[in-house]
Amino acid sequence: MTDGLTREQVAWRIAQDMVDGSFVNLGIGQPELVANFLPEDREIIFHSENGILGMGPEPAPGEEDEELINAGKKPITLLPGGAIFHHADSFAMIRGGHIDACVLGAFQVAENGDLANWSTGGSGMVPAVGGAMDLAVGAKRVLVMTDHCTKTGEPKLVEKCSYPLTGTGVVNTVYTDLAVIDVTREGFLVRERVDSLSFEELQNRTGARLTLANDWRPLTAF
Amino acid sequence: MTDGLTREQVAWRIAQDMVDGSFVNLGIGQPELVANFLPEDREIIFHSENGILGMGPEPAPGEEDEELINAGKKPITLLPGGAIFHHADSFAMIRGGHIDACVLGAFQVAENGDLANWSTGGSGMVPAVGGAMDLAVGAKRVLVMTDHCTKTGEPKLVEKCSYPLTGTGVVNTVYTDLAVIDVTREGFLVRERVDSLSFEELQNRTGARLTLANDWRPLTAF
Amino acid sequence: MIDKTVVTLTEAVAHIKDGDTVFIAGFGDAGNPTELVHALIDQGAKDLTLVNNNSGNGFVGLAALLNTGRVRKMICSYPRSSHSVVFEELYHAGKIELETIPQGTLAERIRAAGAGIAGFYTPTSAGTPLAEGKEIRHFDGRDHVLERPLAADVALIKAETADRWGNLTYRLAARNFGPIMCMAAKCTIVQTRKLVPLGDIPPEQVVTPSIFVDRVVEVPHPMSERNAILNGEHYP
Amino acid sequence: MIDKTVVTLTEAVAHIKDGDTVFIAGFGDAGNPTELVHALIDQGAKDLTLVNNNSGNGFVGLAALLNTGRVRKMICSYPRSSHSVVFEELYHAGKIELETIPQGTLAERIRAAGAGIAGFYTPTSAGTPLAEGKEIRHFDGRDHVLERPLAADVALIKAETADRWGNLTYRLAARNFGPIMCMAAKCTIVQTRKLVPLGDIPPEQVVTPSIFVDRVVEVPHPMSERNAILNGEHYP
Repeated sequence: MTDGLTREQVAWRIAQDMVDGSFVNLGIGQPELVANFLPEDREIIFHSENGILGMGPEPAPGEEDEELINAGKKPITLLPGGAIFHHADSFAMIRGGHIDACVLGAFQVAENGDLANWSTGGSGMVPAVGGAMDLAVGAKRVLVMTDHCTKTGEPKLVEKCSYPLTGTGVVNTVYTDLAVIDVTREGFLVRERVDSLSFEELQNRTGARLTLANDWRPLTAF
Repeated sequence: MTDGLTREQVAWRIAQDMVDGSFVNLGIGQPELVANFLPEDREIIFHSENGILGMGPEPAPGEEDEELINAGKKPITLLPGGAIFHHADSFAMIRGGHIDACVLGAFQVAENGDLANWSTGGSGMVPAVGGAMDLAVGAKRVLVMTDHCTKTGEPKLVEKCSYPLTGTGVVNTVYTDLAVIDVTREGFLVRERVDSLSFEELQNRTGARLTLANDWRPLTAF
Repeated sequence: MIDKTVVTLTEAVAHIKDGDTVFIAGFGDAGNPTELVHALIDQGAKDLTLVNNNSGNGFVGLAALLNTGRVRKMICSYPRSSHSVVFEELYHAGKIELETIPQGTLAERIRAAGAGIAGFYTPTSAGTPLAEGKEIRHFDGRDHVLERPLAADVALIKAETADRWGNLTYRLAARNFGPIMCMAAKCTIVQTRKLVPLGDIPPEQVVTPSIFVDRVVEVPHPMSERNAILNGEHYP
Repeated sequence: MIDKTVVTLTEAVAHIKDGDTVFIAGFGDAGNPTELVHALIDQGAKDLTLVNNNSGNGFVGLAALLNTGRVRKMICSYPRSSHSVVFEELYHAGKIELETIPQGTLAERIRAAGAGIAGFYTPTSAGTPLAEGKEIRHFDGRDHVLERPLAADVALIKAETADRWGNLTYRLAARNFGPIMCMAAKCTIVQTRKLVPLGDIPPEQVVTPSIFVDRVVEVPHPMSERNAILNGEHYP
């Protein structure tokens, strides 16, 4: 996407909104990149669904431990202060509203905050949901990291999701390669957008009505 | 009660029915005596509601630890193999059917297994239930240790409890100073009775119909 | 940097408001956050609802707080003991409300609040006066009672060790209601015997993970409620 | 004397019956009771229902058990991964049933079965296809789904240390579903790296208390499923 940010830049942008001292769950895949771009002055405690608080960076090659992995089943490290607990306690943290923010991917986000990110509903697909539905209802802030459009140019921000839902009315903010958009009672509110597109061009790539915030800013990254 | 067993003898009698290797909860008060009379060849793991498995005997004088107490708030010891857990886990064990047997006191036991042991319903009483209702519904076997009659001679084994219930249809066996009585679908079945009373005399001291088991035995103790 | 430690007990309880529901951990002589409770007495918040397994003993800790007259309601499983004189007097004088809950249901309602469970069905208390007014439903051949979560504004907790993130361990039977109360309060305040450097508690031995804790204050030599009661001490 | 240890894996799984529901602990490469699963393959029980977060990888462990054709139904949250070829083939061939459950609901349903809770209301999955056919109820301003407990006949568990009573500890992220699966199975069978004398596990560090465990077998050097998959190994 020459018009917008790279995935790393979107991850950087999300990382800037992580609040010091907060407990954060990063979804499997692209959202994991966010951990690489945290401002150095912030201490964030990362949660992993499989019973971990205080995830640290990837281990050095050769230092991996098969019994120290994250929800994406990748080797991790534990920071001093890290803790291990079982799956029911881990999801008590999620569903109980203790996670300050989670970052999830999306197939679609609707203007009412509905999220579809686990299934395209195709009959040939094996239905697999993991912890997405728990995070969607449980995290205090649900942040979505996604390309603004699909590879074939279809908008992912829509009036109503056509894919099976993950949660209803759950999304707070969407970070795309083109914009940072809050979900409000009045629908999608553009907080930031890239300079390379006009607001009309952004609207054309979006499947629901956008409102530009009065105090909108250009979306930039490192 | 010159006609029957002492409390220690009833405790001894109950102890003989404790199955080797079982997990047992002894109610606060008289039932605690049962632990003193376990046959030496049996290893029983005692549970306490406040998050303890593997309770050992009373500590020696001067060895008490204020932070190692049982549900009756008395100092205890822990056996090798003991474990500590929180209150929700402790009652998960009880309600989840993991406790093989509990021994409870009773104000009344009805012939259908109803138990009343937490309140006499007096308007001046502060209603206090503790863990009795959880044990009544959760333990695999609910054993009752009680005098056969009240101090004023009223029967405690009755057709229907007049006191507020602790649980419905929960009691398996009643151990009194006069008899060992199973609660069956046909009501109270006398398994053992003291020699000093005739069956008719036992019936006269009981508020519901008794049946004498074909294989009944004399109730004796150490 | 995350640092949940505060230096004084006064600071630890400063924000507790009139009308708050307050969890007080502890069972018998084990795990009572007595110094935090006394700080709350000094602080002066009133119209409180307290949750504890019992209703206080003698004239220290929870009983001393009751004795200030600032507690509107007590929620517990067993509000009666050989030393619960303050509660009994208030109760018989009609000066305090009481909600008696079976102990396992009390624990499970607290956990449910912490775990985002809006209700659960338990067989405990079905067919008894404590189920009156509650929804009854038949599952698996027996009656069950619908119980709702029990949350609090504040939890007062006593831990053995704590670090600046708020990870906790408890000593022996002092664990009791601590871990679940930490989960279910908007603000969890902990007094700990030892404040330890981050990383000193091995990750597999953390009992309450940091996410459930808001403030930590070190109280290296907590008082013995038992001794205070035996000595007839009154707070303040 | 209580001694839950058995000497051989064969003995450990001997009683598993056709038609049983079997919990298999483990998440990713952590906490898989691979040797117990292989013993179950050798044992031959069929028409099984398996419960795991995923649906197996490669051709060892859970995937190898699926590959025998003896599994009627898989219950999991995420039956898809880069190496879940066996399950996907069976599923697309219509040879296995699948129940997909959100991961937190899966964990909570298992815990509920262990804790004697007959049902609970969770906001998870409300308004989604996974709530279809389930009771929906409004609490606290949002929809909740009624979920029922999920029990098993047998749990296969991997622990780090165990004693003859059945107390367990787990290593790091190998804990995952282990403690709750132990709670909710009629018979919990544990393979442990180390069998230790009674009393070696400090009481405050026991993760699964003895009451939830039925059999323990020592497997000092469990295989690495990851290496086996990378090497293309098949069991048997």
